[in-house]
Amino acid sequence: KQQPAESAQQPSGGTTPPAAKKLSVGFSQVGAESAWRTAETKSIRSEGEKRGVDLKFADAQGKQASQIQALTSFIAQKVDVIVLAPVVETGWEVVLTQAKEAKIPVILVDRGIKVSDESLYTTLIASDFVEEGRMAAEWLAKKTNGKANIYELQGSTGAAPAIDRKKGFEEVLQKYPDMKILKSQSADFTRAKGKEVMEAFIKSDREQIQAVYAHNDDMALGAIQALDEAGMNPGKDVTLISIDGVKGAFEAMVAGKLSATVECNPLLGPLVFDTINKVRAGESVPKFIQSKDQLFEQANAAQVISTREY
Amino acid sequence: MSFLRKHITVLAGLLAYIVLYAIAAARYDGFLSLPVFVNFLSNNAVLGIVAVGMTFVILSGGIDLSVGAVMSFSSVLIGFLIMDYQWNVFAAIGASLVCGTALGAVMGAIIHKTGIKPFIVTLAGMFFVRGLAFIIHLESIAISDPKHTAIAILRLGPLPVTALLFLTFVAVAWYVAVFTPFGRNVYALGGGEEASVLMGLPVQHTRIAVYAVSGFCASFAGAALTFYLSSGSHLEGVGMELDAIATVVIGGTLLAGGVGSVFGTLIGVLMLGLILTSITTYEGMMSSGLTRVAIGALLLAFVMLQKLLTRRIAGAGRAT
Amino acid sequence: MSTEPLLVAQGVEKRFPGVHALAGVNFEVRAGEVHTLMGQNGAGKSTLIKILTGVYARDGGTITFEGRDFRPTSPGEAQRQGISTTYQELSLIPTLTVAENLCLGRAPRRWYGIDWRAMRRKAEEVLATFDLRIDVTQPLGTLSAAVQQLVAIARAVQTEARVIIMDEPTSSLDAHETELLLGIITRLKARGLGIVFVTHFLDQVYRVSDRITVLRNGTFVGTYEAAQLSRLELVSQMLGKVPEEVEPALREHSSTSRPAVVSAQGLERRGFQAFDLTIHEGEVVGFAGLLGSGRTEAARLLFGADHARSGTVNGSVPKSPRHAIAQGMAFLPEDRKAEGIFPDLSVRENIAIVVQRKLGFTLSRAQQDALAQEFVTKLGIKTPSIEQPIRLLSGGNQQKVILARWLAYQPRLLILDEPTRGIDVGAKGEIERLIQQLSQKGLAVLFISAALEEVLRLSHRIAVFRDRKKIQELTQTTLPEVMQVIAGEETHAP
Amino acid sequence: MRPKNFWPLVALAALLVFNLLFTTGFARIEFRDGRLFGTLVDIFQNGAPVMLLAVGMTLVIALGGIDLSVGSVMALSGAVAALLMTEHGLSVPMGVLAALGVALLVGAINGALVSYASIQPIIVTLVTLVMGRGLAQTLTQDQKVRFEIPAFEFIGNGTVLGLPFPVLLVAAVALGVSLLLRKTATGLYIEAMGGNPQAARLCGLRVHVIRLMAYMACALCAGSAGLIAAADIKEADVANAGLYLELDAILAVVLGGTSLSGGRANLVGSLIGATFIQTLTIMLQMRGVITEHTLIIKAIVALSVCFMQTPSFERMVRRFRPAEGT
Ligand SMILES: Nc1ncnc2c1ncn2[C@@H]1O[C@H](COP(=O)(O)OP(=O)(O)OP(=O)(O)O)[C@@H](O)[C@H]1O
Ligand SMILES: Nc1ncnc2c1ncn2[C@@H]1O[C@H](COP(=O)(O)OP(=O)(O)OP(=O)(O)O)[C@@H](O)[C@H]1O
Ligand SMILES: [Mg+2]
Ligand SMILES: [Mg+2]
Repeated sequence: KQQPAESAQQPSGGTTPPAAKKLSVGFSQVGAESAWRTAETKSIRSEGEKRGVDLKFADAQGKQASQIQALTSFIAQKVDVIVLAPVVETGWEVVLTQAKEAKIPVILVDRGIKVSDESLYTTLIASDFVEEGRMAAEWLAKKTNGKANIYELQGSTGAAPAIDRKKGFEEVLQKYPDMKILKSQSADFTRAKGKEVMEAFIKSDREQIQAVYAHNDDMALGAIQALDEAGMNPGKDVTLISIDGVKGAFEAMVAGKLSATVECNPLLGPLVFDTINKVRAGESVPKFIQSKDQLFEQANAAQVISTREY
Repeated sequence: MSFLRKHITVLAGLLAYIVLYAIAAARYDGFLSLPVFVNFLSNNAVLGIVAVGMTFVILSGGIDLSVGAVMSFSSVLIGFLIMDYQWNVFAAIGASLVCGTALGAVMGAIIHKTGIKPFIVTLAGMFFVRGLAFIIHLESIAISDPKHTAIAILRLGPLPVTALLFLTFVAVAWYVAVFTPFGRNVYALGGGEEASVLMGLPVQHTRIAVYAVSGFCASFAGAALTFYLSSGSHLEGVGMELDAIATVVIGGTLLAGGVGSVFGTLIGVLMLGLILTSITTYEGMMSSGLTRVAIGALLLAFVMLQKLLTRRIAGAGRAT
Repeated sequence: MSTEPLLVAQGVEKRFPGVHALAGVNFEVRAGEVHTLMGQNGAGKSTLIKILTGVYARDGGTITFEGRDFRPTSPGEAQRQGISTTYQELSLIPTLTVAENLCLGRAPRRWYGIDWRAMRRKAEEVLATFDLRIDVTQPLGTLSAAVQQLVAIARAVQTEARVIIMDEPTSSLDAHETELLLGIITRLKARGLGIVFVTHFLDQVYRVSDRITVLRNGTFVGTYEAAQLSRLELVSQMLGKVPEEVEPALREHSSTSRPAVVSAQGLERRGFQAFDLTIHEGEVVGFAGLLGSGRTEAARLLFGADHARSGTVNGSVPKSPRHAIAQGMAFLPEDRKAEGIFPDLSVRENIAIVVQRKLGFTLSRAQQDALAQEFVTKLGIKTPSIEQPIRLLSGGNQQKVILARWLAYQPRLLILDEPTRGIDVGAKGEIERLIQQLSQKGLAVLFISAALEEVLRLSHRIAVFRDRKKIQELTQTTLPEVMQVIAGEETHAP
Repeated sequence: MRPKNFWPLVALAALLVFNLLFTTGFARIEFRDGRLFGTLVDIFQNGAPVMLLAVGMTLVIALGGIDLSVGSVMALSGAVAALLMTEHGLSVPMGVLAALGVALLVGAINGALVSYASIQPIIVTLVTLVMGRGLAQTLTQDQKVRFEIPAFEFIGNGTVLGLPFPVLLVAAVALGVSLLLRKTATGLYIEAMGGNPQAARLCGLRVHVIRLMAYMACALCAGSAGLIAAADIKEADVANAGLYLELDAILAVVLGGTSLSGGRANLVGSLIGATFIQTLTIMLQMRGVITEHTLIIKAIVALSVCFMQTPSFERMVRRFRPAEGT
């Protein structure tokens, strides 16, 4: 018989629980739709194992309702801490109120939520998607001297990273009148779609394509393949920048095909568990812990590539 | 015919559900408690309300793939009207119900008038409505409105408002299916369209009404979703049509139409909820892949068990 | 007797792609008369009825009902106006209960909605008038074709209609039920209703008809007073020629010395008593019995269509139709729509399929065409082309196509369950002659028909069934004798 | 009577003509690096997976069934092939065979459950849809499997005489299946089963076996499609490969005029349907139409093409152009 929580005792505020009891953490993950996502899952899981935590992992298969179910059952199982990677920003009030009533601290990872009462969660550990978009745009402006015809490959329609990365990027473009997004299409964050959409762009506007901005690396990698097949030198004739910084992107930069990538670090495991320990020890933590995002170019790609795990 | 024989699939489903619930209760602590069961009801209420509408469609021999999209659309519309236009909650819900019902009725009319298969019409409907929802508002909308919140936290005894809505829908739908001429016409239509025409039943009205009902249920589910999530969401409806169809069919309703019941759907919804929750949350440390494999396997096990029980009960019934 | 006409159709026209189904047909029904529509298969009877009741829209002509112009857009509307119909192809809902099928659209209501108990009582009452005492809460689809037909008739009769139309209501009924129905028709007529009746049985025509209208190939031949039209005249009007005499004699008892084609031992299933049966080369064995006596069931057990609990056929357990076919058996089922036709496939494909299966993958298109053409000619199947989907053929012609399917296979034993259902007199004669010819050439035939005379005329030997049990085999018998055996101790009034 | 496939062809032709005239770059075809290059080629190359799926789906639908699991089978076969070739060092032909074998196995499970356990096809294939992708994720441990194996990539990207290999593969499969349907009795059996399974049994058809084979054939098509999809992007993306493609495949089959209630198979129609969908998609991408509008345009166009094949439309046409010659 599985024992989700040996004692019915509730963890209260700052008191450390008896040493005999394993720390139990419920982690509600969005799903496994991208390399980035699975890297994040792996990081949290392996860090949990390393620290001997009883980690309950719930894959929501991309559905908020499943996440809420997961949270309610975590609450029913009386876990010590809940870690939530929210699939969307809205709609968390009710269930987080329940968690608060049960005195279970909630730590958000990789994306913020919109709630009227900030005390519903303890802290947010994440990257800033809008900032990523800004960084990409600034770099591109510098690289092309503020003049470029840009083709954008968007993430899934309506998804928060897609919306924010577009927003940040466009914000910066305002400053550069000669940088224009000529076409922008959703490629669902996937390599196959990225390739397909890029092919369509090439067929219609071959001569005008100067730069490509992809909301994630997978789509950029697909686009590179399409450009290669069309005999248009990616990385030289066409400047490509994308976001995430997965291993494949570094390989492409080393090969001179991808121009730059903005890292959005998924390896949040250590940071998450450090924060959990702080919270349980009663230390105060900031409301927003930004994980370090960094821009990598072809020049420094080769040094970093060996350290890439995902 | 005995009660047993007549309701055999539903009873077998219920029995199979109890067996699986018992296994889960033996395996996980605290599973066998009222709050956990209530959680099943409220967590699956949105799907359940959609599935109730879908039951009528499938009983009539049709199918409705647009429900998930209509559900999201209606939740987004409600959020949009409340937040961007400061509409009253009830007015916003009313508007979304009108839209959902009208969308359903239009699809029903297209199906009836042109003879295009429901699968295609409602698939097109799904694309259309999803596009429409994005046009209204690209992002999901958080709803913070005192009246809305007041409703969202309503409870009747242990039952939260979404669970309450779900049970009400089941009860009303059961009544409509069994005691009203409309309900019986739906069964007749599914049992034989040509025969229904020749028997002089109002086939056109019935068909249009069936899709309108489904649209109504889907948009009501959208309203329930806003209470459940306090937001209008694009994401929740994706793939919901398949879940809804699955719950209806594992509830014993024949996809060919004419045979089935609303209670079967209730069991189907609870069953799917049980499988998903126990696998994804109680079973704990598993990979996403294994989660899916386990969900599929359990679903199959349930269907097989139900088949087996049906045969057993039928055999026993005939012998006596 | 003759009063004002209720329903009058004049110069009705209907075209289907490739078929001029009705060309200027006149027809009228008066209150208090039984008006029979006669014609060969595909003459246009059902089409006329469907136009009268709003299933099809007419291409031309006028129809008046009670003096007013009548243009129903749906059967429902025709019903509300007072025309109640049973169609040729069963038009009930198999998944609903018997009671609901009777009451659908007019179920007894109370303040809370449909009153199920009252509905059941009403259904039981109505069926009692047909001597039918069945559990009305079971799904209709589980009952035999005959019972379903009775339910359909009961449904049509119980309404407040002024005209009742019945398209071949007796085609799957037995003598007893037919008697009851004819009695009911007489009573309805006395109440002043106008009744339109379609049948291919001449006896029934003369039992109840006041007038007869004959159609031939979609054209109107004439309307006659039944009393003034002899049988021979009627048939020659229908065929357009004087018919050849059908061999009337009872057949000689053939010698059983010829080898057995099929011998069944102790075939049995739940509720059906074990029976033995042997059929020899060149022999025609008839099954006789009342509705529900188990003739169909016995034949299906023999063919492996239903699963036998125990017993053997030709020394082995009957496994599936496949095996039976491999042993040279062929089976023409009684429910044409549910078990016979492939609705969307062409006439050619419907005929070729069994032969095709026998030959594996090898039948060429040209061979299929030849095969289909041969049987279309041989059986006089009326179709615009062999590529016509079978569902667009008239009922009788569909039946012929399925018969052709099995004849083409050249079986050693041909099981025919109600093969003459819905087939016109001319074709019936043809088929009987064909059966005789084939059996002379050595084909064994198992023949089931509700028409006892037919069974007697064709069979060398008759097996009688009662209450799902084979009671007796008769050779060299007479009609009264068979009827007595069928009925058991208490002799039935014929 | 109009010739078979008249309206789907008209719709496709109309779409193509529109694009050739109004979409820049659509008409251009070049010969470069030993291969044909242009949008018209892309339509077939990118559409190849859906076309393959549509071929298999036509068989299953004609039989009166449906197969929702094809997308997951794609992911599974791609993952199996990629894993075996990269981590287990299998040769390309062996890897391909193994992947197709796994696909066949899924098809056999589908067929057996539908046929022998008589569970409704939509439930059975929904279960395999969920489990198939789950299995693929488990095998790859939720990771994408990247590879650089030129011989395997050839399946997705290679050319023979300037034509993309996937296109040739689709042509070969379609030709094979259509010969099977037309020149042998298979087509007749499948359509008969779809039209009236009861009657089919009484005619001595091996109903169970035929059903089993149809689902296996469908899964085999899906497996091949999965290989193409993986080879094309040099990675097996278990989470996204074939996602929601079952709907595209069904849509293609129906646009091509095969009725979902079974009883008739129209292979050419399905291929036209798949081509139509892909043309529409590429057109919207090339014209830079935003996603929200894409969805609505797709809905309206799909409905219109289906409408063109209904009797009501036929009647409308006749009314506008009153019978000539009669
Ligand atoms: N929907 C249809 N489409 C095309 N042809 C049709 C259609 N319905 C009937 N027909 C044709 O019209 C003709 C008349 O058919 P109808 O069913 O009226 O004959 P019937 O006199 O009732 O014959 P039976 O005695 O066999 O029932 C037949 O040749 C038939 O093939
Ligand atoms: N599968 C079955 N299970 C239980 N009872 C059955 C089954 N099939 C038939 N019966 C019953 O067995 C009886 C014999 O039916 P059958 O159809 O063989 O009669 P029949 O003599 O051919 O009469 P008819 O064809 O005129 O109705 C009927 O009462 C029928 O309801
Ligand atoms: Mg007729
Ligand atoms: Mg019978």
